[in-house]
Parts: sequence; C-alpha cells; structure tokens
Amino acid sequence: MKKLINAVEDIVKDSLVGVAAAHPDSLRVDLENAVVLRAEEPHEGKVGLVSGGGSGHEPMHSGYVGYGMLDAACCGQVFTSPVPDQMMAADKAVDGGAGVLHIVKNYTGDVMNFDMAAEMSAAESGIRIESVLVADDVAVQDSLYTVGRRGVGLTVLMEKILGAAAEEGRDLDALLRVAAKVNEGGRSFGLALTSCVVPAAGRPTFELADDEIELGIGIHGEPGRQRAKLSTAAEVAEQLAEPILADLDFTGEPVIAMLNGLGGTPLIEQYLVWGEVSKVLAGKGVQVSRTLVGNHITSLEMAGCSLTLLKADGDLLHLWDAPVNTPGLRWGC
Amino acid sequence: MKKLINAVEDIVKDSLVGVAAAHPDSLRVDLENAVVLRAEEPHEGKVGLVSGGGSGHEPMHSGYVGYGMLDAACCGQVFTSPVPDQMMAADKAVDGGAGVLHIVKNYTGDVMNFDMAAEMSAAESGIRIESVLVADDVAVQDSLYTVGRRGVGLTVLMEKILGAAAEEGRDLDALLRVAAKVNEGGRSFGLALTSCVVPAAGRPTFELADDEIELGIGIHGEPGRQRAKLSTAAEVAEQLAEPILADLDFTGEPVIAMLNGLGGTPLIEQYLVWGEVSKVLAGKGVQVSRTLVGNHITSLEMAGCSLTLLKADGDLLHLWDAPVNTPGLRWGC
Amino acid sequence: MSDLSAQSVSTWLKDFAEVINEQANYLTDLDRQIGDADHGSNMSRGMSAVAALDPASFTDASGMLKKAGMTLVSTVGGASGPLYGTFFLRLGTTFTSDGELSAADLARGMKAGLDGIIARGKASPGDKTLVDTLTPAVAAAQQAADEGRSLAEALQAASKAADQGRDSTVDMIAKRGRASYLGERSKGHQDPGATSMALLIDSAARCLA
Amino acid sequence: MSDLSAQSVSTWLKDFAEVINEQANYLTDLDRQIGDADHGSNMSRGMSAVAALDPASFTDASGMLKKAGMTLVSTVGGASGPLYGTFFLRLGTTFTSDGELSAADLARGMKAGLDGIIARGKASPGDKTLVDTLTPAVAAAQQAADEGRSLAEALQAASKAADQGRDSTVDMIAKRGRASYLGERSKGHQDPGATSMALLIDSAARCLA
Ligand SMILES: Nc1ncnc2c1ncn2[C@@H]1O[C@H](COP(=O)(O)OP(=O)(O)O)[C@@H](O)[C@H]1O
Ligand SMILES: Nc1ncnc2c1ncn2[C@@H]1O[C@H](COP(=O)(O)OP(=O)(O)O)[C@@H](O)[C@H]1O
Ligand SMILES: [Mg+2]
Ligand SMILES: [Mg+2]
Ligand SMILES: [Mg+2]
Ligand SMILES: [Mg+2]
Repeated sequence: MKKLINAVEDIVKDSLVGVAAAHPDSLRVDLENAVVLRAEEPHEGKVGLVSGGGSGHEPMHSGYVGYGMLDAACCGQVFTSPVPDQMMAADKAVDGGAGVLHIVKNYTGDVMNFDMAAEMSAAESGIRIESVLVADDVAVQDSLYTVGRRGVGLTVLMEKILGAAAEEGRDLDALLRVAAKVNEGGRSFGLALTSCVVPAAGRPTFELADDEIELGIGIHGEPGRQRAKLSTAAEVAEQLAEPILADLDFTGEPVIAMLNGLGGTPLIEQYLVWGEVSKVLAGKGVQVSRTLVGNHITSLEMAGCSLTLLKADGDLLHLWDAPVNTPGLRWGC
Repeated sequence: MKKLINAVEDIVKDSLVGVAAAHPDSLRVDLENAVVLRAEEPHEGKVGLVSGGGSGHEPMHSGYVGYGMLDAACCGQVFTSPVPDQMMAADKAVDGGAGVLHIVKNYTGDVMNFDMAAEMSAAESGIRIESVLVADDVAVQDSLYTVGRRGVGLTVLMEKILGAAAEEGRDLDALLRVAAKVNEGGRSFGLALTSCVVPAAGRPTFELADDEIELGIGIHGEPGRQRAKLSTAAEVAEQLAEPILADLDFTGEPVIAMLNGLGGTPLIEQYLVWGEVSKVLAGKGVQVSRTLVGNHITSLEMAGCSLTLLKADGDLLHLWDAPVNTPGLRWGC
Repeated sequence: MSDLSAQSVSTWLKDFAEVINEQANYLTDLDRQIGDADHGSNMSRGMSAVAALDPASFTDASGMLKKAGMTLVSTVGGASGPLYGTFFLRLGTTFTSDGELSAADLARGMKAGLDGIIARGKASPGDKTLVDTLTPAVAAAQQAADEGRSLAEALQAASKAADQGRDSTVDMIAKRGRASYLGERSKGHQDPGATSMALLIDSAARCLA
Repeated sequence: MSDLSAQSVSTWLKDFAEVINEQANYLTDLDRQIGDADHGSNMSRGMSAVAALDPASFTDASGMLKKAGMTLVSTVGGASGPLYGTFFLRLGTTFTSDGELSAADLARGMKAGLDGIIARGKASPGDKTLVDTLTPAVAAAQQAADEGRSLAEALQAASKAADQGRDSTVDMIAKRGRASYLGERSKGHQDPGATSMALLIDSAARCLA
C-alpha cells in the first residue's frame, strides 16, 4: 500500500488538519468530531444542510461545505459512515431555527447512523430534523425486498441544488419537495478500471485483469454486478449511458449531466469519455443543458468514471445555476 | 495499458471534442489545430495570452482558458510540445492589437516550437509577440552550461496572475515585468509514488519498488534526481519543502502556496500532505496567505504531489485574488 | 462465574475485544469480498474503545452494558456500529439486576438484543446478515432454558447454533447491507457480520458460564 | 542513383520513414530511460506524414526537402520536430539544383543542416544529443570530399562516423534536452535523438549513393 499518510488510523483527522489550513477564511473544522463547517454558523432562519458519509470520496462531502451548498459535513472513517455523535454536533452547530436537513446516501450504515442522530438530536434539543435519502445507482436492483439503490453521483447534484434552495430561504417542506424531484429524475451508473486500496485493508478490494472492467461499480470499492472486456471509449460511453436510459426516459426535458472521475482517471480521459457520452446522448434525443466533468465523488485512487443524469425543469436549472462557493464547486461568486 | 480512449493517436483530439461538448458557452475549440480558445476572441486592446504544451497535464493548459486567465491553449500530443502551426493559429485568433504573450514552460521542445511560431507569426502578420519562460523546478540544477530549470507548478500561478493583469488592461511590457517577478519569487518541487503510462509507449516510464518514491520528479514521467524510501506524510512534507526553502528565502513576505496532485493521488491525501507542509512552513517562519490544493498540473495518472511557493507582494496578491472563470480555476465570478 | 456484575461483563467484553483484534484481518477480508473491506477495522476500533472502559466505574452490569453499547455507537460507524451498539444497549436494559444469571435470563436478554437489531436494521432471517447468527442462537438458548438446563449449557447450545447460523450465510443471497448490491454474486461468501456475531456468542460461552 | 531529384529524395525519405516505423518502439524505449518516452512516436508521426508526400508534385529536390522540413515542423512537436525540420529545410536551401550530387555537395548540405540545428538548439558536441551523431558524420563526409572520394564513399564514411558518434553518447552526461535534468543519472544510456540521426545517415548511405 503506497499512500501519503502518517498512520492508517489518523488519515481522516490529519487530512482535516490540511482542510483547515487550506481554507481558514471560509471553513471551520471541528477536529474532535471530524465535522467541517462554514466559518460562520448558524445562519438565522435558514434550514441547515448537514451531510456526511465515509471519507475517501473527496471533494464530497467536506469540499462541498460553503455558501450555496452544505452547512456541515460529517467525515466518517474511510468508507465507513460517520457516527451519530458527529451529526448531533453538526445539527447543533448549524441549526438557525428553521430546522436541519440530513442528506444521506442510501447505505445501511449511513441510514442507521443518521437515523439515530436525528432521533437523539430531536430528543435532546428539539430541532426539527428531516432527511433525504439519495438512491440513484441503476446498477443496483430496486425492489421491495432489498435495501434499494445505492446513493452515488446524484448526491453532488442534490447537495448543490438543495444548498441553493436553502440559501434562497425555502423552508424544510419546500426542500423536501425539491429533493423528491431530484430523486425522481436522477440516475447514475459507474464503471472501474482498477480497484482501490482501503487503507485499513492494505490491499486492493478486488482484482481486475489487464483487459477487464467492472460494470456497475459502487463508490467504496464494492465489486459491481458484472465484468466486461475493456473496449474503446466509444463503447464505454454506451456501457455508461445505456443502463441509465433503460431505467428512465430522459428526453423531453433539459438534463444536467455529470461525468465524474473516480479518482485515478486523468481529466484528459474523463473529457474524452464525455465527448463520446455526449454523442450517445444526442443520438438518443437527450438534450444536455449543463455539464460537469471532473473528480466530484471519488473512491480513493480508483480508476474509472461514472455518469449521472438529472432531468431538470426550470426551477432545478435555476437552483443549479445559483452562486456556490465551496472548495469543490464554485461559480457565480 | 488501461485507459479510457479510442486509439492512441486520437487521444488529444477526442478529448478536445469532450471539452467542446462540456463548455459550449465559454470555450471554442479549434479541433483542426487542437487549440482551445475563449468563445469570444479577440479582445480589442487586451494583450492576448497564449500558452500550451504537451497534453496529459490537465486541467493545464486547456482548463485555464477563460476570463482572467488564458486566451488560448495549444494542445500538443501527450507530453509532446505543440507545433508552431498551432501557436500561429492561436496568435492570429487572439491578437486584439495589443500584442500576444506566449507563456512557455522551459523545455527544449516547447521553447523551440514557440520560438519558431513567434518568428513566423511576427513575420507573417506583424503581431508583436513576447514570451515568458517558466523555470521553477528546484530539482534541476541551474547553471550556465545547462538548459536551466524545468517549468512546472509555477506555470499555473503565472497563467492566473498574468491573466488578471492582462484583463486589467496592462500592456505587454507591464506583463513582462510581472512575469519576471513571478519567476524570481516562485519555486517548485515534486515527488512521485508511481510512474505514469505514456499512451504511445504503453508501459510505465519507470518502475518504483513498493516502498520507494522518486524525488524531484518532472511532469512527464521523467525520472527525478533521486530515490528514497516512502516514509510518513510528515517526512514527505519535509522532502517537498526543504529543497525549495534551501533555494530561496520565503520569509518576510506573504506567500501563495499550491499543493498539487499529480493525477493519481486522491484529494484526501493531498490535504493530508498540505496539513503537514503547512506545519513545516510555519516552523520556518513562512507566512502562507493563499492556498490552492488539488490536481492543477498533472502527469496523467501518476501518483504523487508537488509543492509550489510564490513570494507575493501586494500587486501579486491583488492579481491572484482577481476574478477568474475557467473550467480549472474559478472564483469571483 | 455465572454471576452478573460489571466485572463479569468486563471480562466478556475484553475477551471479545481480544478475539476481534486477532480476527480483524480475517473479518476485513470477508468484507473485502462482498462489502467494503472494513468490518474488521470497524469492530476492532469499537471494541478497543469498549475494552478500555473500567468496570470499577460502573455500579452494575446494566450500566456497563449500556455504556459499551453507547461506545460502539459512537466509535464504529457503518452498519455494525448501530447494530452492535443496539444489541448491548438492549442487554443493558434487560439485565437490570446483578447477581445470579439463569439460562432464562440469558435467553431473554439475547432476544431483546435481537429484537433491537431487527428494529434498527429491518433484516429478516435469510437476508445474509448477523441476524442469521443471532436468531438460531436465541432459539437454542430459549430451548435450553425451557428444558431447565444450566446457563453453561444454554451458552454452549447458543454458541453451537450461532456457528451453524454463521455457516448458513455462505449459500445465501444477501438482501440487506452492502452485500445486497452484489445480488447473485454474494452467494458463496460467508457474511462478515454473521462471523463476528458468532465470535461474540462464543466469547460469551467462554466467559459468562 | 547519385542524381539529385525529387524522386531520389523521396526514395531516401520513404526508406527512412520505414526504418523509423520499424524502430519506433526501440527509440521510444531509449527515451523512456532518460526522457519522456515519445521519441519513437514523435519521429514516426512526422516521417509518416513526410512519406505521404508525392514527389511528382515537386519540381526539384530542393522543393521536396523544404516541404519535408516544414512537414516535420508541423507534425512532430517536441525537440525533434524543429531540429529535424530545420535539418531538411537547410538541406533544401543548400541543394538548389538537381542533377549530379558530389561528395563535396553532400558535405556542404550536411554542414548547413548541422549549423541550423545548432542555431536552433544551441547544443555543443558532448552534450549528448543528435549533434554528437551529426558532427562526426559531417567531418567524415568533408574529409572524403577533400580526399576526392566518391559520393558513395563519402556516405559510407559519414554513416560509419555517425554510428560511432551515436555510440559515444552512452558515456556522456546530458547537458541539453530533457535528459539533462537527470544529471549524472543520464550516463550509461544511449541518446534517442543521436540514435535516430544515425538511422537517417545510414538510410542516406543506402539510398543516395
Ligand atoms: N440491515 C442489517 N441488519 C442486520 N445486519 C446488517 C444489516 N446491514 C448490514 N448488516 C451486517 O453488517 C455487516 C457489515 O458491517 P460493516 O462492514 O462494519 O459495515 P458497512 O457495511 O457499513 O461497511 C454485514 O456483514 C451484516 O452482517
Ligand atoms: N538542444 C538540443 N539540441 C540538439 N538536439 C537536442 C536538443 N534537445 C534535445 N535534443 C535531441 O532530441 C531528442 C529528444 O527528442 P524527442 O523525444 O522527440 O523530444 P522531447 O525531448 O521534446 O520529448 C534527444 O534525444 C536529443 O538527441
Ligand atoms: Mg463500511
Ligand atoms: Mg516529448
Ligand atoms: Mg463494511
Ligand atoms: Mg521525448
């Protein structure tokens, strides 16, 4: 295992020391709880947005704290959901009287820890806490008898859009309606060229042959649903887009698209894949109105990429375009 | 070789197709010449800023085209400088009557190709063309008898700062003075945990043992000057900072710092290293006023990082803080 | 040592912590195959914190068990944190008085723990989770109690049933937790949480009898 | 075929292009060791474009050589593009009339090419570049001309000297080009550009004699 770290058990805290050092003006880092906050919290009358999850997906979530996006990010151990204490500390710090919204990726661990935190925060301090579950990964079969889809790339778009809505002063119920729309119209699919090395495990989570890719990869090095031969980028673009378009009709409305790098794939390849994906989408009558290319939700050093599409009506586009000022996403200010 | 590409010879063009598709409103891509331009060129009365170099360092340079930074980026083959025809096309497109400035990294190939282009552009169209050579890598011995230092991380800062100065309406001579100040006060050093695979070569440029790092690495997979054992991030921070501080006194003036990922190193590790570097710098009395952490000048999928420090007086800080709107760097607008 | 006290609980928890530390790589490796390669490090982080609790600072077993549960919730994260945490919290609320521990007490406590886990995680037997270890273990303990057997015998029976429950997860297709994303491909692998839960019951059989 | 014409130049360039394509991996591999692993692909990209030029569309050798030079400048990039491009441009301005090519003509043309390369790249002999191949080759051609020998003999001598010059780069410490960043560590490796330049002179000896 070759990593720029001091000790495996200190990775998250040591990295947060760097976050604090890099963004002294805009962020405040609660090192004890491993919570990243905006420098000024709470914001009176604004719904507080709290997200978090296992670390190793940077810039998500800590890089999305700031004006127009999150109020706080709770950083768990690498690929392990944070513990309720962290969310409770965050809830307390960001509550400006309008309640707090938890943005949670749909993984058992995340769901249970956020649930416990919400119960305890509400009981302890009477804050109204609601939560949004992001569950967009079409690689996972969705049925009554399973836990449902994983939350992956759509989380980035959810945080940006809800962040803008909260900044505008919309209330908790309004945010829940926006979130429902994002969940209804958003889908993702990813594939990997290599595994990643979870620091505590010390070796790659899975092995791929030199000509193999893993289709339907998660963001924790979990194996996907299927192996395939690595072909051309044009073929990869089909492999990314096809399962998404098979799951939901993306024609007839503007679409926000994210071509996301999983960490180890250089930007030149990400743009190359986006070029091919955009051809595939155009061929299927999908009209892309906004595009984001880059490392936005990663799996440590995993090579590969994911595609997220979101049907966006006028309001969602308006919220997407609104100013945002975070280390990981910034425009308009 | 595992890459998301169609064919080795098409990588640069195919990737530019993606750039064009991702940024239809802000960028215009001249696919024939592999030149990325702002959507609206030229800008009357503004010095045109043209940079470029081998591809594989993304977001540099194509990702730095836009308001407050470059007017054009000429994209060479992977790790191979662009050809004069590209710079000539760029010169012509961006000349707004105030002359054109070439920002060139100090590599023989880049220097010669930009030189030929400048001679031919001046001869053909009478544009006044000046050039700035960036040469900041302290890993390379600088002497009268060699070609001097390589241009690495400082290039990003140079492009940002000159871009702001040009946007303010400063003339060519004023830009050259700013550039000289940046060159005098800027230094970089990098190290690698892995090599990268140049697509045309198909295999890693060099091999490192599981516990080895390459100190003084370039940005093209060129081997560095020395191997060392990989130790803790705290030690790595010393290895990055020490050669820079030994070369130039960085105390007594504010410093702009960039901790740059080389492509394959996740952001969580980059922040972790920055945390350690900031401690080392503080211990040596260096006062960091601005910080940039992330993948800004990369070597394909190489794992590792580099540190760039720049002494910044009030004017340089002012230019650094000025609004910039490019795919790779954005703030203030 | 069939006496329930902060001290006897502490002996059990320290033993389990030791076993977890020894087996951490194995548990992580199981999780590497159908999960995200952290179950061993998760449990080990949590149980090290639990093992550091001083039994002298608790007035009774109940207090110690509740604190252990809260400690797991606060240090583990992931799926196992809330689930193991809930298990010990429920044990703590069931075992309200120190002293003699009967087979019936044991069965009642374990059942409360299992119910808590199901309430929190919504898994059913057959979903390939630690519930598949705990469910037959509870049943075995209950049967031993019903048959009037000793605590030691009940613990033995529970431990044997737990091991069988753990083994039964190999052939299952996961429906809860991270392994469920693998669908059919989760078959043929032993569930990490079911494995650590069997270690917990085995440890109880060693320490509480 | 000691006659200079667009056709004879084309034969030479096509032969060189073929050799470069065959040796591309070898050249890239040399560059991998002390450079950036692209010399073979650079030269091959450029020479493939040159080989596609139709000699029938040029009135004389000069025009063909100049176009070859411009083509290399426009397609290769890197250090070798401007240097090889300059070499052929200078040949083109030296060989102004078709017809008989003498040993003295050859020496004069090669010398002009070398001067162009030095003006562009500022390398001196001993800097571990293609100049170390070309310098002795020019000297050998000149000596053959001075001794009144034939074009074929001059080309043979140049080719032999070029090969020796190429070999001499192994022990040098690079002072120009990318390999110079390696300092002492550049020693022990043969320079890629010096290698391709020797292939060019060898090809000339085969095709122009
Ligand atoms: N809903 C659930 N109910 C019961 N047990 C579960 C549930 N989800 C997961 N588990 C158990 O948790 C184990 C995984 O724990 P761990 O790896 O620590 O957490 P995570 O899956 O969050 O990484 C699984 O092997 C399974 O036994
Ligand atoms: N200044 C120079 N003068 C002469 N030849 C040079 C000079 N710099 C580099 N070279 C030659 O160019 C070769 C490298 O060419 P190539 O790999 O194609 O370009 P780059 O170094 O830009 O990647 C070197 O092996 C060397 O022979
Ligand atoms: Mg986990
Ligand atoms: Mg090159
Ligand atoms: Mg796990
Ligand atoms: Mg080269």
